[in-house]
Amino acid sequence: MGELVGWVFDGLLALSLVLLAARVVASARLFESIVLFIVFGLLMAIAWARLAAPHLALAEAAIGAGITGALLLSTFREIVTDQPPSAEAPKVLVYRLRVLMALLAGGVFAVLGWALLSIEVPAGPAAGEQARALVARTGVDDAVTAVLLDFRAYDTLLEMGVLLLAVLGARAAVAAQPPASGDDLWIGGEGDTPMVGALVGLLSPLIIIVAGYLLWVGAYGPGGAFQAGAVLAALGVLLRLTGRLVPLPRAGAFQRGVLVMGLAVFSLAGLLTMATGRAFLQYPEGLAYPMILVIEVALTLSIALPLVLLFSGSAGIAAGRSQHSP
Amino acid sequence: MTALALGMAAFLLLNLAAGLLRVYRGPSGADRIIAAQLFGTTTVAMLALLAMVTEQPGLFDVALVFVLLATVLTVAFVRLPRRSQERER
Amino acid sequence: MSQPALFVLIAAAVFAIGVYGLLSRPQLVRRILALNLMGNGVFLLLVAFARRNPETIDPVPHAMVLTGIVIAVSATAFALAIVRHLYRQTGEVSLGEDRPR
Amino acid sequence: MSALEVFAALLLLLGGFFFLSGTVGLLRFPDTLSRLHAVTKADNLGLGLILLGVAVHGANLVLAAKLLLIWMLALLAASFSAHLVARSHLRDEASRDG
Repeated sequence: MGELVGWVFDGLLALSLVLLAARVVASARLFESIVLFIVFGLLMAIAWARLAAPHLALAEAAIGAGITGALLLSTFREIVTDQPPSAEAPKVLVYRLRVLMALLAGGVFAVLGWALLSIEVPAGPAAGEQARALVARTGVDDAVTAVLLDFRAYDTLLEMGVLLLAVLGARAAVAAQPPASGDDLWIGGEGDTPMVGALVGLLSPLIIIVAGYLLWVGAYGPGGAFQAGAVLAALGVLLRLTGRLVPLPRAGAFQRGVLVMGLAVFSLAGLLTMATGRAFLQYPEGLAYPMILVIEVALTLSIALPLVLLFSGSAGIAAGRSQHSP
Repeated sequence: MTALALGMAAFLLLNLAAGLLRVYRGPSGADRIIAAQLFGTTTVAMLALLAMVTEQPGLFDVALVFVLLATVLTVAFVRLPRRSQERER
Repeated sequence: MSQPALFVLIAAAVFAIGVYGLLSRPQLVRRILALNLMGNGVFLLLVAFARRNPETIDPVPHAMVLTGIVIAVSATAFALAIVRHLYRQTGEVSLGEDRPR
Repeated sequence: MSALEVFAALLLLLGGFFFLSGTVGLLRFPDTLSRLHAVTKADNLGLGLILLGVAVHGANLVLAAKLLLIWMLALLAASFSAHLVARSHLRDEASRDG
């Protein structure tokens, strides 16, 4: 019985996801597309839950609810114009070609996926034992955290590089022209109500506690630097939106330090392991857990700050003035 | 109990899909954001049910993060200029 | 059909819809949304792959997708920053050859 | 099924009913403010009942505390969001008439 209902649920989820994706693309209004994309993110979290990937559901929750939506709406706010929509229908041939391309892409994707699924699973107790023994050696109990920070630490190291590059790129785009004024619309503006101060005062400490909790719990289960960093970044977005953080044209030494900290600490750990005659980022036995912990704390901050800066569209941020004193 | 909780989750998903009609119809941006808010609450309820059924306690933390950050979207929405959703392209 | 197979099908459909959106909607924010849809399709494929044997869930694809989600959001933010910049410079939100004349 | 399980099941069903009424309100009510009203109230009651049902089923104090926290935060978020969206809607209406 339970299995059948599970199938019904997955089927409904499949239909909803595909319907939402189609409407995101087809909707005539950009605002509607943005809202639907946010809802799509909610359902992706449910899909991760169904696929037994709570780490990803957690990341989706923090990034989808806290960052993507605000990012899209803020862009929408800037680019809205008075021009009427262009309702020019494409030529039939062009339209058919587009549909054909999409179908081809989807077909190739499905075939590749099918091939991927038919790869033999290294099943049996032996493979499981081996994997568990490897994970246990890292000092963390959680397999995904172990993969991110030990077995495939290169990926994570390079990811920090990508984040830094995105911030530098955005800064280069912004440097040509500072953000439009009127950014402080919130403070003293029509949106300001005493509720905002109360909400920020109540939520901020809670969000910081939850970020710390996620970082700590990452050693045992779903959580870790990525999720904690994303939750912290969402707090930054909230503070930026309510005028508690204001953009700066230049970042101070401290913020620059935080931006490169994850990359620096990670590389340093790698060099240290090499200095002791091991491979790059092959932690010494027994020291793996403390090293991973230090790296994770650095990563959390170095993930949160770039995301906030990218949202803010400025080189730096500073605590702003608030009308409602705490 | 498993079947009932999963069935409830499926029912909530159907509710969500029906609510999409409001996002389609609008008419105002406020209507669309209200609907998104409803879907957020529905998602939290579904996550709690799935956490119970599939015994993944980590999903409760996901629900926690969702409710913690639910206000970010509305705050971003009310910053939009007046009636902007009606003169977009 | 198994559960991973169903999710591979969803992934393919979402990916194809993303490709169509990328080709048919010149507005740049819409293109970014379409690219994100394609990315989500790939993520779904990888995670369905990780679950092809429900007893042993493979953590490596999960870690890869986690990295991917963070990179996708930073790339999206970067792309949106460029769109905003383009709009401030030219008042346009699509690229030259795509603009309605 | 024990009595506790039956109780949990009833709570889940009741919660589902409130979600349904919230959706009906969202679709059927004539104007934005009444839709806001319907959704905010009915949904958070439904969420509370479902979380309570999950807590009863789990029969675990730490879990129950976490679920209570989730519900409290959901109520906070809902009241704050309703307030802000209603304000912004009234502002828009005023600018349309004026």
